[in-house]
Amino acid sequence: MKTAVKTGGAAAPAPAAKKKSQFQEVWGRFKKNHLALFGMLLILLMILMVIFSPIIAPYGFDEQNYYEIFASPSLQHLCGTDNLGRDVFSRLLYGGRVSLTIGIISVGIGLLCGGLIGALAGYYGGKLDNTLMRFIDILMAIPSVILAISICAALGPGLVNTMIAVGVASIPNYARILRSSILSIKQQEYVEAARAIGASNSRIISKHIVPNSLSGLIVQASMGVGRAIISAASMSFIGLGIAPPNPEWGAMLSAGRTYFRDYPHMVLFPGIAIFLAVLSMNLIGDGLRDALDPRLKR
Amino acid sequence: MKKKVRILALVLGTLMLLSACAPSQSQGGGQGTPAPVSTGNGSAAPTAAPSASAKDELIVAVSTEPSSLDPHNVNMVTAFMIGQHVIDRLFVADADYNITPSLAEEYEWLDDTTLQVKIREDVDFSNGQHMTADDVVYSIQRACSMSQSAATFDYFDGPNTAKVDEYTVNIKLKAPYPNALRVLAGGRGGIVCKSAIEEMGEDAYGRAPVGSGAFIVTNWSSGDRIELTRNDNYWGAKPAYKDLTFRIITENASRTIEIETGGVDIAWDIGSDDVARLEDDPNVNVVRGASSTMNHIVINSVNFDTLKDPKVRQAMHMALDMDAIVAVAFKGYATVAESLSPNSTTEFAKVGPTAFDPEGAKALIAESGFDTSTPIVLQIYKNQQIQSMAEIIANMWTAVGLNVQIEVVDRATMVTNNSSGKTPMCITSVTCSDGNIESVFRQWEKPETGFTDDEALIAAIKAAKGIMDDAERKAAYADLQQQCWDLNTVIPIATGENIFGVRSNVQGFVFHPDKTPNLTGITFG
Amino acid sequence: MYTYSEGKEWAARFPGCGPLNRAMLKYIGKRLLMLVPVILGVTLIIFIMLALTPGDPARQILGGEATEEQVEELREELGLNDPLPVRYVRYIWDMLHGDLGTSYSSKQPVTKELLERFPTTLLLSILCTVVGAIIGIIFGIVSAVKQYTIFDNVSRVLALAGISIPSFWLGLMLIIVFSVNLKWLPSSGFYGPEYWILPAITVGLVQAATVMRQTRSAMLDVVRQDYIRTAKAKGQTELKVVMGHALPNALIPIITVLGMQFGHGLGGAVISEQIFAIPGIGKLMVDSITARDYPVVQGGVLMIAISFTVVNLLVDILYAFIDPRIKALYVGKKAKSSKKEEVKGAAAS
Amino acid sequence: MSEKNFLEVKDLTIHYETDGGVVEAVNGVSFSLAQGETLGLVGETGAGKTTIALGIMNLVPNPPGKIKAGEIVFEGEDLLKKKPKEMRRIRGDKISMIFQDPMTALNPVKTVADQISEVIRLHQKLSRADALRKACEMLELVGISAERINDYPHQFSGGMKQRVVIAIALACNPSLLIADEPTTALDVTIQAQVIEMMGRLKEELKTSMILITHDLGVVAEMCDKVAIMYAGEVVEYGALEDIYEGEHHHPYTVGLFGAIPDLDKDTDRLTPIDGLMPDPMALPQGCNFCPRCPHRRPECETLPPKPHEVSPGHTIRCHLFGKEEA
Repeated sequence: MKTAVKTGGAAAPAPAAKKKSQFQEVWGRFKKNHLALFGMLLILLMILMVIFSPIIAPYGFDEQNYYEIFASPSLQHLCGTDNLGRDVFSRLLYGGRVSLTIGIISVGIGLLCGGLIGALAGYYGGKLDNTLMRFIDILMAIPSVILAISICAALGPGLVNTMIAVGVASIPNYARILRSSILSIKQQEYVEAARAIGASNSRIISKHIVPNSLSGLIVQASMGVGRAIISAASMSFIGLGIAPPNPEWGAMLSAGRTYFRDYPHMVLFPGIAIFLAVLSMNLIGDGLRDALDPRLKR
Repeated sequence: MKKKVRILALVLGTLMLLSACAPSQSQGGGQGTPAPVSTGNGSAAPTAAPSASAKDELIVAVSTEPSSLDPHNVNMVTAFMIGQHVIDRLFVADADYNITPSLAEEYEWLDDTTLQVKIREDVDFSNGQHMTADDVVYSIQRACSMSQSAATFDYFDGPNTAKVDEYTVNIKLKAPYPNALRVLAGGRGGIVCKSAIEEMGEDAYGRAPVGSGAFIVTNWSSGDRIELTRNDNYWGAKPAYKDLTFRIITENASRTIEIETGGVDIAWDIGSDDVARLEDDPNVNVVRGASSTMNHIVINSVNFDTLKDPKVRQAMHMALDMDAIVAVAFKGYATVAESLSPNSTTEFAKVGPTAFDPEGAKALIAESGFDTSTPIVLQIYKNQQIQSMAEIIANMWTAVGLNVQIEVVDRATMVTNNSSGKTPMCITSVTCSDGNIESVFRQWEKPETGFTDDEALIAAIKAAKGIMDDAERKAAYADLQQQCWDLNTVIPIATGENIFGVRSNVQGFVFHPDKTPNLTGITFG
Repeated sequence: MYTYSEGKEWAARFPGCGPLNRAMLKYIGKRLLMLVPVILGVTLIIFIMLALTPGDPARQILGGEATEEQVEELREELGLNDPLPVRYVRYIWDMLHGDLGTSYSSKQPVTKELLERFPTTLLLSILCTVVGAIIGIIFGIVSAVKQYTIFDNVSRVLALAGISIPSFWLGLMLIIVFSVNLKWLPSSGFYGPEYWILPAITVGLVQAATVMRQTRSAMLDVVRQDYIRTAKAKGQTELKVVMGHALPNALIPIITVLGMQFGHGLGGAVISEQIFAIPGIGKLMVDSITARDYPVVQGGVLMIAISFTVVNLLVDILYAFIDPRIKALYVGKKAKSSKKEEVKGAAAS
Repeated sequence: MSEKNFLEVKDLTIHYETDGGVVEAVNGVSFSLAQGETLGLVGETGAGKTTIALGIMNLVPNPPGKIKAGEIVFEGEDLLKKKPKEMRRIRGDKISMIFQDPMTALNPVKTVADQISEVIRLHQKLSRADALRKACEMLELVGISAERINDYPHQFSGGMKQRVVIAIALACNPSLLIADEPTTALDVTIQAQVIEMMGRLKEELKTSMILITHDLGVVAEMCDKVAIMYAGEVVEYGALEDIYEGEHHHPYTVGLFGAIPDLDKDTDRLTPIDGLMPDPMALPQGCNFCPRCPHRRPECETLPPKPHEVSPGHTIRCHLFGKEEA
C-alpha cells in the first residue's frame, strides 16, 4: 500500500514520525468516521445483549401464556407477545444468538473456501486459475437463493445446514474479490523483489500478498455478515432454516407476516433487529473501506 | 436537470418515510379484539381493481394450483373443485351429501353388485362430440386403472362394466359396497370424452379437459390463473355470468387483501387471523363452517418402539388441553375432535374427547416406568398452523416431563416417509370427502404404514367397508372408532373450518365441507 | 489543407456501431464457447444436489394413498431407478436435442412451462434494474459531486438502509400503505402497468442502494482525474463536466453492478414473486424444488445460468462501446497500423 | 504602465485549509504582463507556481483551497469578483491553460474531434460541421495530420497528446495562454519540437503567455520577463536580460543558476543549494530563504524583506539590496 510520500520535507531534518503500526493508523482513521463508530458500538451492544440473554430476557424463549396472546408492547412485554403468548423481546435476544452466529459463521465458511480458491487461482494462474474460475463461474451462474435452497433441501433443514448453505452461496463473491486483488498485487515491484531474494511461494503469499489483499476481503466480509443474516431470514421465509421452537429473527419475521395487519409489532421488532444488525455491519464495512484505503481520505 | 433531481429525491424520501411509519397506522388492539381497520368509504367498486368486477366475470382466489384437471389423474381438492364446473358426473352430492342424479336420468340396483344407469340423451361434449354409454364405460374403466383414482374405485369392477345400449350402462362392483353412489358423485366420478383423450393424449387433456359441464377451459397460465367461459349449449341450467377466473395466490395475506380491495369476488382459505377484520368489513361476507379434514398426531408404534407402551401414549393424549390448542392455533375457528373421524362423515360416532388431565398423565408416565429423558421426535412440515400446534403440543408434553424435539421436514420428504412408515411421530391431517369415513381407516389397512399390526383390527376395518345395511355399518364403524381411539396410536386434535371471503355483491354461494362449492348458481346482487 | 469525407465523419461519430470487426466477433464466439463448460458444470451440480435430496418424486406425484407397486411402477416409467451417471448422460443427450423433459407434476414440457414464465421474470428484472439504475445513479452522482455535504451523508445512510432492509419486509409495508390503506395500487398479480409499480419499487430500491454506492465511489475516483480539470479549463459548465466527461468514464464499474443485478434478477426475485403473487421463474423454482420436480428444476437452473452468462457477455461487449481502450484490445491489428502513421507524422513535422 | 499591462496580479494570496493545518501556498504575489509578452514563472516544485495559474483560472479546488486576498485585473476587470457564469465565458476563450501531464490530460473515452470542437462550440456559435472543420485546422496547426481527427487519446504518444492539448487551448484564439510545465513529462527530442511550435504559434496568434517551468533553458528561449518564486513568494522579478545578465541577484537565483551544468565549463561537481524548501504550513518568521541563505543576516530571521527595485523593472525581495536603495 503506497503511503503517499510528501514532497519537500520540513526545513529542519524532519523528526522521524513515530512509526505507527498499520493497525493504529487504520484505527485512527476509522475512529474519525462517526457513522462507522456508531455501527461498531451498535453491533457490540447487540452482541453483549445476545450473550447475556439468559440474564436479560424477562421470559424463556418458549414460555407460552395463552391468556396474553398478541399483547401489544407494554412494560411487561417490551415488544409485545406473539401468537402463542411468548414474549417477543426475549425471543429476539435468544434469536439474536442464532442469527448473529449464522451471519458470522457462514461468512467464515465463504471467506475460508472462497478466499482459498481465490488465492490459489490468483497466485498460480494458468490452467489452475482457469479451472477454478470456471468452477466459480458455474457457482455464480446458479442464483444464490436457489443454490442455498437446494443445499438445504439436500442436507435437510437445521441451523448448521443453513449456515453451510448460506456460506457456500457466498463463496464466488469472496473468491473473485481475492483473486482480482491478488492479480493486481502480484505485479507490484515488492513482490518481484521478494521473489528476487529467493523467498518461497508460500512465504510470499503469507507475508506479502495476503496482508495487502486483506483490505478488500475485510470490507466484503463485514458487509457479507449483513447479507448472510438477510438470506438466512429469507430462507425461513420460504420455509427452510432452523427448527422451531428455537427463535431466529427470520423465522419470527416470516411467522409474523400473517398477523402484520392487526398485530404489526410481531413483524416490526424482528425487522428492526435485522435492520440494525445489518446496518451496523455495513457501516463498519464502509468505515473500514475508507480507513484501509488512504486515497479516500478527506 | 438539477431541480428535477431534487424533486425526485423529495418524492422518494416521503416514500421511505411513509413505508416506515405505515405499521403504526394500523396499531392492533389487545388480545382478541382486532382493531377495526377502516377500509375507506367501503364503496363497492374500488378504484384500481383490475377489470372492475364487471357483472359478467366472477374472479375467485385459490391458494394452490392443481397439477391437472383430469378427474382420474390428480388427488388435489382444488382440482376437483374447479373440475366439477367442466366435467359432469353421473350423480351430484349437495353440501349435506344427499345424492341426486345428474347425467344419470334413471338408475336401479339389479342386484347387490350391478347398478344399471340410464343417461340423458341430450348431452354433448364441448368439442361437439355427442355423449354416449361408451364414454361412461370408458370413464369407469379409466377410473379403476389410473393410479391416482384406483384406490377410491377399488370396489368397482372395471372390465365387467358394460354398455347395454346407446344410453344404458351396467356398472359392476367386485362386492357389495354402500358408498358406490357417493364415489360416482365424488371428484373422481367425472365422465370424460373418450375420443378427446385418445386424440389429445392424457397430459394435454389434463390442461384443457373436454367435458360436458357448465364451463369450458379457455386459458391456463401456470402459477397465475385458470380462465373458464360459459358453455352455451350446456344441457343444464346455464350460469348467470359469462367468465369464471381462478387466480392462484399462495400468500394468505395477499388473498385477504385482494378480497378487501375487490381484486377478487370470492377468496378461498381465509387465514383465521383475518376473519374478524373481514367480518367487520361491510363489503365482505365471511362464509365458514366445519371442514371434513381432521388434524391429528400419528404415532408409529410398530416400526419405532420408543412409544410402544400404550400407557405412555394415553398419558400423552391426556396431557393435551385441546380447547387451548383450538383457541390459540386456530383462534377458535375449529371444533375439538370427538372421534378419529370429522363430525361431517355419515358413520361418525362420538367417542372422545379425552379429558385434559396433566396430573393424571404424569402419574401414568411414572407408573409405566417410561424413561422421560429419551427424546421424542415430532416431525412437521412448514405450515403456519401446524407449526403453532406443534409448538403448543411440545410445550404441553414438556410440562408433563417428556423430552420433545420438533423436527421440520419439507413436505415431499414427509409424504414419502409417512407412506413407508419411516416417520416416528408427526402432525398431519386426513380429509373425508363426500362424507365417506373410509379415508380415516384407509392407512390402517396397510401394515407397512405402521398404524397397527393387530391382524384382527385390520380384518375388521376391511370388513366394515362392505356392510350394506346402514345401521349395521354404523355400529361396526362406531366400534372401530372406539377401538382405535383407545389404542392412541392416532391422537385426533381438531377439525378446522373452511373459511371463505365473499364480496357483498355476490349471491348464491353455498358452503361445502369438502371445500368444493359449486359456483354455477352464483348471481351478482 | 485538411482532407476528410463526410461519411467517414459519421462513422467516427458512433465508433461502436461501425461494422463489428472480425476480431470482436471472434472474441464473442470464444466467450460463447466458454458457455459449454458452464452449462455442463451447472447441470452436473444440480443433478447431484437433487439426487441427494430425500423425498421420492414418484411418491410426491401419486400422494400418500397410492400403493407401493404403483409408486415403483411410476419410478420405472420416469427412469428414476437407473444409476445416476446413466440418467445424467440421458439428460444431456435429450438436452442436446432441445428436449428438457416434462414436468413431473404438471406433465407439461419443461420448455413450455419455462417460456410461459420467462417474459414475466424478464420484464420484472428489467423494471427493477431500471428503477435501481435511475435512483442509484442520480443519488450516486449528486452525493459524489457534493461530497461530505448533508445530502451526501443522508443518501449514504439511506443507501446503507436500502441494503439492510429485508426485501419482504419492505414489500409488505408498501402493500399496506399503497394498496390497503390508500387503495392506489393493486396488491398482487402481474397483469398491467399498475401491477408492476410495487414489485419494481420493492426490489428496485434495494438494488438502487448498491448502485448508488458503486456510482459514488466510481465518480469520486473519476472527478479527481486531470481531464476533468481540462474540461473545466475549457469553460465547460459544471453539469456538462459531470455528465459529459465524468460519468462516461465512471460507467464501467456501474455497468458491471447493473449487469450483475440484472443477471441475478433473471433468476427470479423469489421473495417478491411470493408476496406479489407474480408467476415468475423464482417461484416456479422454489415450488419445483419443494415438490421434487427434477426436470423443471434442472431446466430452470440451466436457463438461468445461460441467461446470466449471456448477460455477463453483453456487459463485456458493452464495455467496448463505452471505453475505446477496451475496444482496442479486440481491434488488435488496427491499433498497430496507427502506430506507424504516428511515427510518420512526427518525422514529417 | 497600467494600460499597457492587460494582466495585473496584485498581492495574490491563496491558502489550502486541510485537516492537518493551513498550507500557505501563495503569499502576496504581484506581477504584470503586457499584450503579446511572455512571463516565465520559475521555481522548485511546491513553490506555488501551479496554484497561481489555477488562481487566475479560478479553478483552485474549493475545499480545501481558498483565495484569501489580492486582485487579478484582466483587461481592466478583476477576475476574482466575477460570477462563475462570467468566469466560465472567459475560460477557454480569453484565457486557456495547458497542463503538465499530457498522458492524463485528455478524456480517454472521447475522440480528439469531440474534445477540440467542444471548446470551439462553447465559445463560438458554430455548427457541428464547422466546429469539426476548425478542429481539423487546429490539428494541422499543431503538426498532426487531420486524418487522425477521429482517433482516441490512447492512440497518440505523449508528445502528440501534448500537441492536442495545445490545439484545444489555442482553438479559440485566447489572448492569454497559461502553460503549466508543458514539456516536463516529455523526453528531450519531443520537448524541443513542442517548445519550437509554441513559440511559432505565439508569434502567429500574438497570444501572451505565462510559462510555468523549472527549466531555465526553456525560459531563456521563450520568455520576455521572469519571476522567480520561492515558498509562495516572488523573490526576484524582472526582464530576461536583468535575470540572466544583470549583476544583482537574489541569493536563491544565484543558487539556481549555480545548479545548472554549463557546457563550456568542465566543473566536476555542481553547487546544489543545501537544505530543503520550508514547510508551507510552518513558514519561517522572516525571509523564507533565510535558513538556506549563505548571506544570512540577523534581520533576515525576523523581518520579512520587501521587494526592492535595483533597476527599472527589476525587483529583488532581499535585505541585501534594501540598504543601497535607502
